[in-house]
Amino acid sequence: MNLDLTSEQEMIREAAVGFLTERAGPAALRRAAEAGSGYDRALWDAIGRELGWCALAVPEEYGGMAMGAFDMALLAERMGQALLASPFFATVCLAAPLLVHAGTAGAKETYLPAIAAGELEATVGLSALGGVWWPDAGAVAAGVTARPDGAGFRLDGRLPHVPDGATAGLILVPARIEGGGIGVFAVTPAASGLTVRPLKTIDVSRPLADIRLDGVAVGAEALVSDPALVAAGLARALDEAALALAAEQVGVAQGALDGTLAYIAERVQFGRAIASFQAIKHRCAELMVRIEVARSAVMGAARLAASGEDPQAAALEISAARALATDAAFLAAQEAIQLHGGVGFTWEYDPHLYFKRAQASGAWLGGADDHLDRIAAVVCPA
Amino acid sequence: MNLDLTSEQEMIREAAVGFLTERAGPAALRRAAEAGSGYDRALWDAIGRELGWCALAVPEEYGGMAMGAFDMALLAERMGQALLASPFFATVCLAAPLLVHAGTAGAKETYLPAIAAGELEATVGLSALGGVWWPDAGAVAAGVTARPDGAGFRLDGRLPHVPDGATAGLILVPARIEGGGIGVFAVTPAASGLTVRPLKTIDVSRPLADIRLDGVAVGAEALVSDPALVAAGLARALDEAALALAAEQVGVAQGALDGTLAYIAERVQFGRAIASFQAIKHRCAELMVRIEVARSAVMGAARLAASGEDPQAAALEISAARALATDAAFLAAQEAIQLHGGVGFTWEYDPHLYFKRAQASGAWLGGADDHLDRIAAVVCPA
Amino acid sequence: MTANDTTMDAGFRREVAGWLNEHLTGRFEPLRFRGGPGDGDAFPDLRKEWERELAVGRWSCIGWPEEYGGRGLPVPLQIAFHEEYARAGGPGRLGHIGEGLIGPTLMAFGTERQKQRYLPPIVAGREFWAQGYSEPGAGSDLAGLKTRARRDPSTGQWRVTGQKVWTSLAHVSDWIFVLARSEEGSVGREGLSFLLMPLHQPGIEIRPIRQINGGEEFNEVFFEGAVAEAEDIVGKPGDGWAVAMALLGFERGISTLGQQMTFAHELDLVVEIARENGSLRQPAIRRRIAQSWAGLRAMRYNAARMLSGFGKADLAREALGYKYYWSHWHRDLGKLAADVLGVEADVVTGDPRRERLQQLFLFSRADTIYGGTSEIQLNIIAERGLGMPKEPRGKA
Amino acid sequence: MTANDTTMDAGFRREVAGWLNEHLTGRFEPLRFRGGPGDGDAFPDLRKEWERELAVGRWSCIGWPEEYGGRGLPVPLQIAFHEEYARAGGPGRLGHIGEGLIGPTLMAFGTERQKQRYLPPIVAGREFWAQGYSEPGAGSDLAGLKTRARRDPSTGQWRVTGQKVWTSLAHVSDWIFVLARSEEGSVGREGLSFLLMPLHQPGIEIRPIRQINGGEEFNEVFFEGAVAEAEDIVGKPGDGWAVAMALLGFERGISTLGQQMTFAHELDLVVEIARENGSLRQPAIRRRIAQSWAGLRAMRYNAARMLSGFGKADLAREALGYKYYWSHWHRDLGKLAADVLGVEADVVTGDPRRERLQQLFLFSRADTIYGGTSEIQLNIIAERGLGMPKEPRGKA
Repeated sequence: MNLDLTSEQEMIREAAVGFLTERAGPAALRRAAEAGSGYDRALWDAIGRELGWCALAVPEEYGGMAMGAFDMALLAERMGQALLASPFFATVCLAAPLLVHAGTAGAKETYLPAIAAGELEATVGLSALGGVWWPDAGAVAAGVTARPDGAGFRLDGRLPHVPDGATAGLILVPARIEGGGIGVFAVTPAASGLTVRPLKTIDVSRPLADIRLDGVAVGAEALVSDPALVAAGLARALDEAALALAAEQVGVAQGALDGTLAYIAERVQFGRAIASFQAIKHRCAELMVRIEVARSAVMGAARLAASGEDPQAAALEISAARALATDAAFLAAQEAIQLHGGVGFTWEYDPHLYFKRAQASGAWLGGADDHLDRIAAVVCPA
Repeated sequence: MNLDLTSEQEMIREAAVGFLTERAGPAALRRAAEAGSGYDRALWDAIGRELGWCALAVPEEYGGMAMGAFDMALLAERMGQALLASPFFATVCLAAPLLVHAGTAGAKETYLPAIAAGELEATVGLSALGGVWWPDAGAVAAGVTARPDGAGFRLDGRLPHVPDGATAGLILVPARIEGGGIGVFAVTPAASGLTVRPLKTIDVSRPLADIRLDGVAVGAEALVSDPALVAAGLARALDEAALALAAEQVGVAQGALDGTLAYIAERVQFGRAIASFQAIKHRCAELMVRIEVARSAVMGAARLAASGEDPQAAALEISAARALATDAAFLAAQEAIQLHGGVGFTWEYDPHLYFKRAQASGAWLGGADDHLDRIAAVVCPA
Repeated sequence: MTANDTTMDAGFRREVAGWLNEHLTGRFEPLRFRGGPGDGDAFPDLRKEWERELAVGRWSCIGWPEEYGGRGLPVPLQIAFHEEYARAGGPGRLGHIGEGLIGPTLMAFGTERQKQRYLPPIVAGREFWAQGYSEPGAGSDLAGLKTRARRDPSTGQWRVTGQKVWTSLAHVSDWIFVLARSEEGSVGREGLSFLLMPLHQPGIEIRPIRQINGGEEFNEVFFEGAVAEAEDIVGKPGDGWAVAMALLGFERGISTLGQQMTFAHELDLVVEIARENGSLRQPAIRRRIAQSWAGLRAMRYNAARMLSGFGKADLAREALGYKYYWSHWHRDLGKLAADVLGVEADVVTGDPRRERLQQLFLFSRADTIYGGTSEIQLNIIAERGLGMPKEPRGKA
Repeated sequence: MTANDTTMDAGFRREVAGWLNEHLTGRFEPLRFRGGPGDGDAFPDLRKEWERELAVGRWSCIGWPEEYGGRGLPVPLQIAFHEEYARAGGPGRLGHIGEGLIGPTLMAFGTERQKQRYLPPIVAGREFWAQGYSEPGAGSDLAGLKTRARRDPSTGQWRVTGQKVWTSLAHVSDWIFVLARSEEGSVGREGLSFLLMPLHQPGIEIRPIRQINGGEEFNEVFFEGAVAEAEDIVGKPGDGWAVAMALLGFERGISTLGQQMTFAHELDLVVEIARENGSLRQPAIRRRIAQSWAGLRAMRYNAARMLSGFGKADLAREALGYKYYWSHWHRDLGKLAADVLGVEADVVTGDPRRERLQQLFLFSRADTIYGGTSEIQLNIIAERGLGMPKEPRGKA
């Protein structure tokens, strides 16, 4: 497997590094959080409308660039490293793949061009944000029921933790359809019977909302999933989202380590830079190894996922990447606090921003334990 | 809980240290292994007949000193530290408690005085040496069937790994009795139908034998267990044996660490004693903490077990001690090899003796995972 | 399940529990389980009243000799008190630094005047103390202190200029003890003096430090010519290091032992939530709970060994590693709590049980840093416990 | 399950697999899966014959330039070869040190005469080499070498006296390359020379070192005035350090990458035994298998990244940590294998599958030591990969 970057991919990466270094990062996150909006509107517009990153995951026929999972992973890693607060993940890594892999032609035409153009913020309302989509993708739809009602449906249920749920213009809701099957429904925030409650989160880079559906009436066209594709499409979309999350976590880990290295290179204790203590050097070296290995796992899984050749094999490798990246991110952030010493647990210094993001992201879309269980079920069925 | 040692206990400990330092240790183990006997006969005679240590676990009415689990743990730790090769564990820590807790009065009278006097080597033939005795002690008897035959029984089955099975004069065999219940049977090596095959073990300090019973005919008196006591007695005896094993492992860990510290204090690399490298210091310090914590767990569990007050609580604490001591012993031995560098994986240096003992002991009487499962079943029943 | 009684001291324990049951109620009810690490800035005024309530019941300074207003209780009973206090949900003790640190220091090193002036208000719960050791440039390495004290030759007063940091609860305290460099040009451990200073005076400014959990129980304290009276030096000028180190030795973790009861409650709460939200079905979670339980039992017995060794001159091996062990155990418990909460670990719900676990997760990060970082602990364990070579100082 | 094909180079792979299938049979059959790390002293004579068999098939030195008798194959095909070789159970390569280390060194630094004399027998599988770097007092720290070489002014010969250790397979090899101190009084990296010496001569004594798994694939080699001919110095006198370090750089782990196939087989075997003996029901075992699988996949992709970066001047970050990662992964796999075997890990049963796991358990202990201990690896990663300060040398 070739993991070289093409010159185009190098370009994307360098552009991302340049842009995100300038516009995102811990200080920008603090400003956005203090402004209360959850994210920086101008930054999001720049990403979606100027840089065109929202088009990456969208097929060309819907105005996208169809760059695939590998490019997305490269970008997501940089976003994680910059602690980017933005509806990018929910819109581009979660909602878009769901439409691409499970959507009807009509739904794709309706929504994908707007997403690609950076004009529509979308999200997916999973029954459990921490839940798993294997062995049966129906699990993610367990919390909402769709009752046929005339030509349309009535939706009832609760989505306790929806990423960017309070700002999204489109909420894709997987639901159990009474009488059989699952479907994905397009719901707009203005829908009658929909209650959206923004949640206060500890990780300020990741807004969540608690959404209730009480007899939300939708038309037939709101059923945006193709019945033939929905189960496999949901699973594949969530795998790709998990991969992007893993890539972000590699970035979070790298950002935490880089910040730590910079701090301990300067900070002097006992007449020596902290970085000169061998025990500290070895711990940083071990982190670097973990991060590189997790990065390798993400790149390999992304290449396989992008090839589309063997989604089941790719799914397992995504789980491997996710388990490794989750641990790497948490450990790097944990060490960031520890090696900063006293200032490491102050609000003023940055380690806690990485730490909270690492823990929060680690719980989304299956925790590390879940992903290891998934691997075990295939590699060593009992 | 008072974990001070009485002056009598201090005396036992100091006598043990003195004797074992002089007579046991890695060099003695090598000599015994090369002699092919598995253990040093003279050393065993000194332990049993001169020092009287075999009497420790035996009640006074049968010629013993009835010192209990706490004193036994003190002694077992020193034995582990000295890598003692001896039938002590099988005889005194395994067979004697089984007779004490599950035996009939007659059986106790027959066997305990000889054990206490150091004149009888005994062992227990468990169906699986690595197996567990909870939630049902019958599991350890699953491999052997006792068929009533006239006034006596016929025994059939296999005991694949019996500690000191090739040298013991008495083999206690838990078996399922046809028609109901379990019983412990006394079998002598001369019994017709008994095949004892000594096994070649990697840990040379721990001889094992594979024993087959093909219609071994025994008299009624061979059923040495009291039906009213056998289930609870088996469990309690195995708990006490597991505790002694945990204590040994603390000793193994301490011995491995001490040897490592001595080596790295002298050995120079890059112009400095290896012990002066901070990364090495921190790893040794972490080992010391682990060992002390495991020792605390053993001492606490031993005090509770010795009190006889709450065998169920004691059993759980023994499992905690065993899980902690197993990990401490393995890690200390692993680090011993690593920190010795190249010579660490030679036959000539001692780390491998601790390493093999740590791994072998860790698999006896339930592995660390099993003991954690046992704790979880009580502390957080699903 | 995880908490455990000893049969010793049952009568005394009943007495403590009974008193707490009677008094930690009514207007003090909101204090239950509050004010612990990470929550130290909760209800400061009410907790000061609570300290006075304790004093009236003669439950303050129970280990102090009777001549200084204490009860002179032996160590096992002190521990029993701390355990029952934790079991009942007694709030974090605002009087801790006075009772556990400066009080014993004054008994050992103080002048008669100092003892008479400062000990009674501590026993009575009327004056509260803060600790002024760490500085921005001298955290783990106290010998690098830069705050300086200069004697006014006319008045004999000390004028202190500099900055201290990590002074817990300085904003609600009355006094601070300060380690400052009183000899111009001195370096390292030489030339330091140990001074007692009122916190509320013109030359002192206190600024809160916000922690990662949002709380503000630590402060920076800025000194700009602040005054310590001539008679408020402890020990001789230049002997500050010896006094300061002795002070750190007085607190031999007796109140820390009581915290095991709190740990047990936290572990119980983790199990409770895991059962409610289904994560208890995950074998990896069950295993970590079992490991946590095993570690807590071992910690308890480790403490029992330490107590058996009390009075011995040297810190025993089991005592040397105790802080390292409990702090890492507790940090791991915090991570376990967060993993059990899952996505909910990130959401502020208003449910007090979940908030307690969130605080546990976040604030236990400090356990491995304050009171000597883990790195310093490991150095000390290796050097004192294992006799390994000392870490060389740099020349910078 | 765990092994994995790539679609690249399918034709070449088939060719390799076909040849091996045809030749690793008959009298070579006993060699399958033998002679690997920890088993290096198995069947030395037959394995020498096997090396000649490989040479006849032109499968030796496939990465060497054609002018030196190789095939000049690119790196991906070299890896494909090593993978297929491992998959087929090809025995440990006795020719490895010649092919991978001294051969490339001579191509870069050797005289024309040295190339003509030494390279062809390596390609042909007729001469085998041992490595003489480490000494009892200089393991991780090669700069502390003491073995000395003195030039005989009359003959130009070098006389070597001293001791080397950890020379793998010296007892079945023909030649040894030796790093020795040729300048009297020199210290550290100065004054060393790189010499080629026949092992079978009066001044050399070879003593086997018994390993913890019972095998004897390493040796001590004692030199007592042993001779290296004047023309058998590589580079100039005193330049030995540069030659030796370059040599270590030549072996950039291509054959190591092939070992992943072996690792995959070992993991499969662990799963197989765990299923047979029931330990697969233990969730902690299943979890460790899953972690091992994930780590192996990551290792494979890490290797792919390293290859993508081949030709870059500096070792990339992913390459710096590779040895540390695989060696610890493998050591953990060995421990997992032993835990899966349970009590049986301690018993020599004669079952080849169980023996393979026992050897894995024991010999993987060496992985984190030889070829640069983990401690040295971490120093290098920190210093070169992260730019952290260098570890100071002592003065002793």
